[in-house]
Amino acid sequence: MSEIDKLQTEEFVLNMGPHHPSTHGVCRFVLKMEGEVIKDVEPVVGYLHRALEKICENRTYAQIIPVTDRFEYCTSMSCNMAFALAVEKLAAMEIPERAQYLRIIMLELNRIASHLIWFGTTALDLGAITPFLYGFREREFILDLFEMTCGQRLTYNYIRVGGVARDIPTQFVPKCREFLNIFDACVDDYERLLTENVIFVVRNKNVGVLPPEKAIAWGVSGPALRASGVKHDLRRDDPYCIYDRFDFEIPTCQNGDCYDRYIIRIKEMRESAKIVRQALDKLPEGETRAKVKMVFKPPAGEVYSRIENSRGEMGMYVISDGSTKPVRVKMRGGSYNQLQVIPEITRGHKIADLVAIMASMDVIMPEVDR
Amino acid sequence: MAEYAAVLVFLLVGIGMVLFTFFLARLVRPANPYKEKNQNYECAEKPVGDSWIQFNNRFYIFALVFVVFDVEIVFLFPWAVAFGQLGLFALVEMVIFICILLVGLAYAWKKGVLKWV
Amino acid sequence: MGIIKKLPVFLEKVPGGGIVTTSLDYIFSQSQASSLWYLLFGTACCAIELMATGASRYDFDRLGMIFRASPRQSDLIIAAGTITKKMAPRLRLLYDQMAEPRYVIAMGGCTVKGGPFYYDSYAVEKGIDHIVPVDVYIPGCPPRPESLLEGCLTLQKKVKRLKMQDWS
Amino acid sequence: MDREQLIKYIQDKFPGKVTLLDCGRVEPFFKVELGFLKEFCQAIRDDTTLGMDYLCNIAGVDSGEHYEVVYSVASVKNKIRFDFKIFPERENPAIDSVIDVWPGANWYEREVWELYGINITGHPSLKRFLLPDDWNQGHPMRKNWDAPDFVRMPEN
Amino acid sequence: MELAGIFKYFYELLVSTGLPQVWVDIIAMVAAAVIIFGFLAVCALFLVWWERKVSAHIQQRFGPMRTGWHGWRQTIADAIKLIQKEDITPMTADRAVFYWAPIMCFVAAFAVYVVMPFGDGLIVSDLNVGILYVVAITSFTIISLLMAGWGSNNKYALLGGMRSAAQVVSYEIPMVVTICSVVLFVGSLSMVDIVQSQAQIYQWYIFRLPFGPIAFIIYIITGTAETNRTPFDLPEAEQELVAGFNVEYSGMKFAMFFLAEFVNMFTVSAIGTTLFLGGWQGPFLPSWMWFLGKTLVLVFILMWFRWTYPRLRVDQLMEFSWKFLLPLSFANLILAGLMKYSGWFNW
Repeated sequence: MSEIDKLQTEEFVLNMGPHHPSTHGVCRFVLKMEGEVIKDVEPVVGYLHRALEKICENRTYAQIIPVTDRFEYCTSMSCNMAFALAVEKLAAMEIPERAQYLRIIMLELNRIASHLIWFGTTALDLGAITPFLYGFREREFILDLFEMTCGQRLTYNYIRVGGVARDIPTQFVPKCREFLNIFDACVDDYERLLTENVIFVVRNKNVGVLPPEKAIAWGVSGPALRASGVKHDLRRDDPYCIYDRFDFEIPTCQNGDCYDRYIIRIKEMRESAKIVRQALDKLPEGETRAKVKMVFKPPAGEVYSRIENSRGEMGMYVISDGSTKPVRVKMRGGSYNQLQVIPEITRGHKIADLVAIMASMDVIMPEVDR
Repeated sequence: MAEYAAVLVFLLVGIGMVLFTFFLARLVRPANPYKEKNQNYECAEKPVGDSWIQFNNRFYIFALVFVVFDVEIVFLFPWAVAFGQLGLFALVEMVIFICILLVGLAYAWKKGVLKWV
Repeated sequence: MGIIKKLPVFLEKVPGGGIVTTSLDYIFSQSQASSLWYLLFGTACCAIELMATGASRYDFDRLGMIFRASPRQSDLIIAAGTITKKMAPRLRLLYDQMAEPRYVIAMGGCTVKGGPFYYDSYAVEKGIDHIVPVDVYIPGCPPRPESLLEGCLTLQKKVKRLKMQDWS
Repeated sequence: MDREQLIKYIQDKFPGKVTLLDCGRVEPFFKVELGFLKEFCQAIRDDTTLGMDYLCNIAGVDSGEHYEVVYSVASVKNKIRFDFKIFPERENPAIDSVIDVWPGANWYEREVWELYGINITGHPSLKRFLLPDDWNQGHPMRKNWDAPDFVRMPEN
Repeated sequence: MELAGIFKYFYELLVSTGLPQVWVDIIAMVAAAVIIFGFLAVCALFLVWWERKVSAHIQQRFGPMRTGWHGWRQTIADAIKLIQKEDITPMTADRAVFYWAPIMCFVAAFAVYVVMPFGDGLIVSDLNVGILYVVAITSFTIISLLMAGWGSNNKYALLGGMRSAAQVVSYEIPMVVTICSVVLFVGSLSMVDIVQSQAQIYQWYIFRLPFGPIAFIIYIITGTAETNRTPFDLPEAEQELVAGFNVEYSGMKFAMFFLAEFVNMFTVSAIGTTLFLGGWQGPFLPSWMWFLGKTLVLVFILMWFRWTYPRLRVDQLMEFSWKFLLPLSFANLILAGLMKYSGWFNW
């Protein structure tokens, strides 16, 4: 053993990305390799830096909502939500009941849609192509629902300051129930494909273990944090909207490896479906938007508001000086910290593990680069 | 020996056919090389360093173990062909032989040679 | 190369040579058009729609389009998503490293003209036609899968019109 | 711990070094003295009552007159959250790095350094982060920044 | 409708022209080689199309639809397009190695068919070392992949080539040992003898309990690994190594790798048919149809694997071979010896 290891192997530098099938966008890893083993990783980001924050400084509050859509396009609804919530906190606004419930429905449906993208790409990154198409098949149902509500498949601009843009069409509720009825069986289907698949398990167990202390110190949030055993979910711990009225579980696991992160997300999909069901049952009639002036000027002040998005804590830090435009909007996405921690947990693993870790962290680049 | 001529013929015809398709493609395809195009692809970055390096030695050890086993298998084939005529003696002898082989494998296993890096 | 370009010139002089030229043109351009392998290249929001187009409901494969991860083997870059100034040289390099004949589809507003990031953004390239030659522009933010399919069909039409003389 | 208690606790714990700002709408906003940053962060993380073990966000701000760096911190176990600000000088702005306290601060600080030009003393790798490698046009998030190909949204 | 008669007729026609025997034989062999080359080209094109359709239907899609009925012309269009693609040689590459790798890959895949018993009497040359020759010649594929990986001077290609070599080398041994256990029963290496020893359905080696099914499963696993297909497709793992060893290849050279992959898949299935499923043997239908049918069933199983399983990691792959398959295959060989000696199922 030791004699073999003493023999010299040359290190070499390998670029993984920006154009690489499994970096989830345009991230670049500079890998120091020894054979197949990764000695060091340096993520290089910024390939999708679009200066969203600079753009926000020159837009009115209503114009910023579509910009936030592009901040994290897998869950555009929660970006809208995070920003609207921040501004509502600034202006101390009252939101109509119906709008609150519609927001919850949209957020949770969007969470499912985002997790389905994660499910597909994770399977794809591990070499199984078919689950990818299964995930996208169900995602189309959700996109249909969004489309009939706001006319867009990906960038919704639906949740506005003071409520939602418009009421849902009449077919929405029955269609949504139809989807929820089949959805649990679909998740069972996914689980049959991967959860107990021997190859999938050996590829993921004990790979990229993230201990809880480290996860908190590095600012990891969302499913990745819960997989490490920290029961931290802003929907419970710092309730926003009306999440405190719903009954749902917050799944946690113990090991903090890739497999746990997979399990957490699968369970979360079921929980989200549960929340949507409850919200549909309780959905009241009424206004969908509070009265907001055409020229909207929130009072001067600063607020950092955060919500639990499918990738973790999404924060919006807004400074208003009392004019129509904010002074500063800072967006914080969960992926930012999760990508940051990847070098810590990847050293000593192989390239294939890096791909698995990247997939299980569900990093999405616009959240990092903005 | 005449049967083996077929192997030669097949090799020649195979190479010939492939070269012929290459030639056909040469007639049809465009050719416009320039510096960037001929640069090595490394995920749209300029490659850092050369790839012809001293590669992981583990690989050569695998190759060695393979050679050991492959040579043993050369002995296995005549034994298998003549097994019908040889009977019990051959069977016992080969079991011993294989056991020795497996002891070798176990040794390599214990030494950690079978761990791919 | 070269021989095939001269072939029509030579064949014109032969009686009935036109038939050969046109049928060769037909075969070559048809097969090129119906087998546009696209490079797996997506940067932002449009990449998700590109993935959705490849998935079951819209199914790129119907048009004979499959993805390849290596630019050497692909015929088409679908530039899906914003191209920033940092990414622009990489896109150019990818385009350079593709084997000819190669095509580019600019998918989405960002690649057409900077899209929603035209104003106030210091980092976004205002249109990828500054960087690579574009064959088909698909507007939208992001374009729906249907419009992407339409864009691909438009590209197919364009490729089908190619004659031997036009080849680079 | 509610808002009032939190304000009182922090003001009592760091008298003179930390002042309350009135800009906070929901959670309290504090101002921390320039040289006191690292010590303050260490203290609020290790304090058992506070236990601010989680760094949510670091944002650089250019308000036109002065620079600010805003830290949003939270405690996972005590479920409290507040923000504090630090005001670097206008000329040659520089602040201390808090990587030792929260390792997750690394990239946030790099970003502040790159986009606002606020120097982070004690940061191990201040390299180009979001901008292209050959960027030489200064710090684009500053309010007075401009470049030839930078098109401002026209006022309707 | 047996095809052997037709070939025999043409052969006799050739003999009756009065050419010297040597020339007759050479012409016949060249003709056979060209026919098989054509068959393999068509076969590979068909398999590519079939794979795309199979994958599409597994994934609730349609697959190619626009070119002809259910896209039957699709792969032909692909081939013609690949002919028109530019051929790029990276400037730092080792030109000769880079050039010869795809040729070698395809020729190695092609040369196996010298001993392939397509049907009763449909074999080019029944070498008395038959199966050993197959084992020997398929090993050349590794060298070609290694050449491709090394010659490209690309790190991804190099990793792919190294992986493929290590993988094929590891899976070669269980495969050969398993083949050896069948040979032990037959008592001959000739392909025709192997087929003829399983004339009745209960004589197929897959049904010779308990050794047969184990041997068959080991063979299928190792065969999947030898052809670099999922779950063992590490050398060209798209998500890790972009395209692995053929990352730098374009145009016709890439097409050769692509075709060789499918030819190899067919080869593995055909050998599996010969060894375990009674080769061309079967009632009613002509022998070549039985052969093709059984082979295509095996090909389908390989495709099914590919569209169902995730990919293994490289060290897990090696461990699986050395620590599990290898001892198992040796145990199975001893078991086969015992069975043969004691006369169980040895009819």
